[in-house]
Amino acid sequence: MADPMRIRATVVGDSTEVKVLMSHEMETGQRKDAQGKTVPAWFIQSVTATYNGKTVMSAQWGPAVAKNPFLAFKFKGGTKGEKVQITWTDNRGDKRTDEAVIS
Amino acid sequence: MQATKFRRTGRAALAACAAVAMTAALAQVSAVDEIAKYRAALQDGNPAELWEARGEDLWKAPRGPKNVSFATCDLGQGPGVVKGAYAQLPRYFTDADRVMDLETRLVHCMVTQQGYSQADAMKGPFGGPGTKSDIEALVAYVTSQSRGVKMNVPLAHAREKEAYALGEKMFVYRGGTHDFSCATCHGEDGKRIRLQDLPNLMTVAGAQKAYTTWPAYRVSQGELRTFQWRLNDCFRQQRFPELIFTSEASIALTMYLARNANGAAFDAPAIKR
Amino acid sequence: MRKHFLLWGCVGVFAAAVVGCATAQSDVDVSRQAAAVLKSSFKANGQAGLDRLDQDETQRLCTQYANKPLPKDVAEMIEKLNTASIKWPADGKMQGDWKNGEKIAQEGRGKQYSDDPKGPVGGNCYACHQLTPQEVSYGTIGPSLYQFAKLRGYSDETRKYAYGKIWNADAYSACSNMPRFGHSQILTEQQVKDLVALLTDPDSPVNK
Amino acid sequence: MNSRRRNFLQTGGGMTLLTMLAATGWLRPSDAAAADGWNAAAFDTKSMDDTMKALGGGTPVPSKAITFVQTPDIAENGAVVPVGITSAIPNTQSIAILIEKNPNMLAAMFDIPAGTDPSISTRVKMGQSSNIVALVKADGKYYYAAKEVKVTLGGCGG
Repeated sequence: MADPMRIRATVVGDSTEVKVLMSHEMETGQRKDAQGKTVPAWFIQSVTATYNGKTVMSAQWGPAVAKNPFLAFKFKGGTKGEKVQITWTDNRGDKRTDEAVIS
Repeated sequence: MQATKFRRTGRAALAACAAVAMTAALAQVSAVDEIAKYRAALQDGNPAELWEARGEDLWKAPRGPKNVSFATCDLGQGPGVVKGAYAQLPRYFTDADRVMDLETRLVHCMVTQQGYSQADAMKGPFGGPGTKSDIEALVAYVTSQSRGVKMNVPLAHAREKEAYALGEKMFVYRGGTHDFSCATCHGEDGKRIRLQDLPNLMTVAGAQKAYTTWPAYRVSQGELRTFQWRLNDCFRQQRFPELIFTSEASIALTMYLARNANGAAFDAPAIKR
Repeated sequence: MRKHFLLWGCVGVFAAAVVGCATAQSDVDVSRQAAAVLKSSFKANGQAGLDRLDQDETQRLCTQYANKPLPKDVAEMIEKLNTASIKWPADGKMQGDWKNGEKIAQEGRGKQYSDDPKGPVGGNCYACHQLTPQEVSYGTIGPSLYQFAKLRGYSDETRKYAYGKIWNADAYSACSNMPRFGHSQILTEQQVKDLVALLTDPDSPVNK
Repeated sequence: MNSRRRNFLQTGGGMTLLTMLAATGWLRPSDAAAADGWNAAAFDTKSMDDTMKALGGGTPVPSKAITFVQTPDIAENGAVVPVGITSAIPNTQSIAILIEKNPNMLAAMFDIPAGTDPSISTRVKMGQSSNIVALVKADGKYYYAAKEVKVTLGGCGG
């Protein structure tokens, strides 16, 4: 089970700024371990952010996104006290959803 | 032959060299500036937070054969008190009759309260690709609770003084194939290794700057690294054998450097290259 | 002059002993204890055995005087000791291939417990020195060596100095921060020659 | 990877594409179920042309309305390179980050729904110094801007 994300959602003017940290190895599939064996690719492929059931950001990633990925974006609107929900899915089919209250 | 050729083209070469030297100097200045920008860009969104969150869960959860949490673990400020504890470590603990740094104290609590064997408690002090270290996560959480707190490491007990004096000596101990001591890299102001600035840890200012910014998320490794790890990896690069986790030397050196950092506000977990 | 210095040194040690309270350990005792604690705090790993903590005479003296001025006679003794250890090339040729030298200067691996004992061993010169102007990622623990021979002259003396200094830096400057690459068998004779070439070959980018 | 094969992959239908990727060992069969709609072909391209083909787009045109923010000229470590991209092109639909000299060029693609700022910030890996290309799709057309980022060696090298 993957570790929870750290999500910060803050109202800035008329928008909500979202910053996310995800716990993930993001293995490229090109690295070799100490025994010289290639470590298989293992990386987040899709990220979706929703607010009030509406998608406010969706992304497709390859293994070139850095380990323990960081993502920041902004969407119009967003009310303090309401929630932003983020889901990622990796190439092994692992999935993780977390949410944060807008402050 | 080469010398003649050199003399003939001497004037042109000289001009070219001057130009190259200037370009190199300019490149150097802008390289340092740009790397400062790179570091600044990383500040926003430090993955160390992921370790802090996991560490907080580990701190609060019942664990070990006795199924108890760290709520009874005294880091020096009373059972279960985490706030500001790291800023006053290492210190002498009466119950253990020795000077302990944070890691040593955590291991002590895991053994005496949670019922782990010494060997199990000492397992995996440092994480790697695919292997997570509980100790590192706990250290991330505990240290994060001293953010903004002024370093105030005690030097009252005779054993604390002894550890400090030993650490001071170890810092200049030369050995290994390369004759390195800690002071080789960290004993002068304003030096760099490759492009990395080297703090002079023998000065208060240098120790403050360095000690208060560990643990740190190392972007080169994608791992949170503790001060224990920092010492361990310095010795590896000094071509010494491997520093034993929670050993007396590692505590003494930590004591020397932490005490020298007294007065500065603790500012970690940080993020470094 | 030297006697004078020693005299003051003795007074200093004496004063420290008197000022410190009766139970305080002497400086020498603390040093001895520190060395003993160090030895119990490490474990052998790979090619780095515990013997790496055993100091030779040079390391011992440089540790002893780390926090105080190095007395002139001690410095001379260290330099003499290390000068005697320099192994000059049998064929008299000091200068190898600067291109290999550049690779050795860039290579940071070797002798660490994490390194493959059969893997490359470098000088890691760029960690501490500026060399070619093309490499902007260089350290400043040692002086810049850019235009090393261009400034000193493309002479036998320059090559001999470079060779000797790389082989054993303590022969020229007691308690140098620089490893004794030849003496401590970090680099081979050929590698030292290649580094000499990097510094002294007129074609080397160091001298451009 | 040649473009003929790329075309084949594109037109070959889902099954064929996945089977072929599995055959190259790049994607294990179990990966197929991973993320819905993940554009496997686009993430396996080695050139700008191939990427454009995989995305089903034409030739992108350079645009000064695409800017890099918080993207340094020099990265101390290629393992983590901050990249921020802002598009001032009206009706920006998506922003992609491409790294010219990486083994596979495409690093990430972001869809920008209406109401979301055409501005994203993330961190990528770079194997070596390279151009970073910001590819923007707006009103169905593609635009780009590029920025060179140098990757330095760090530390003791060991």
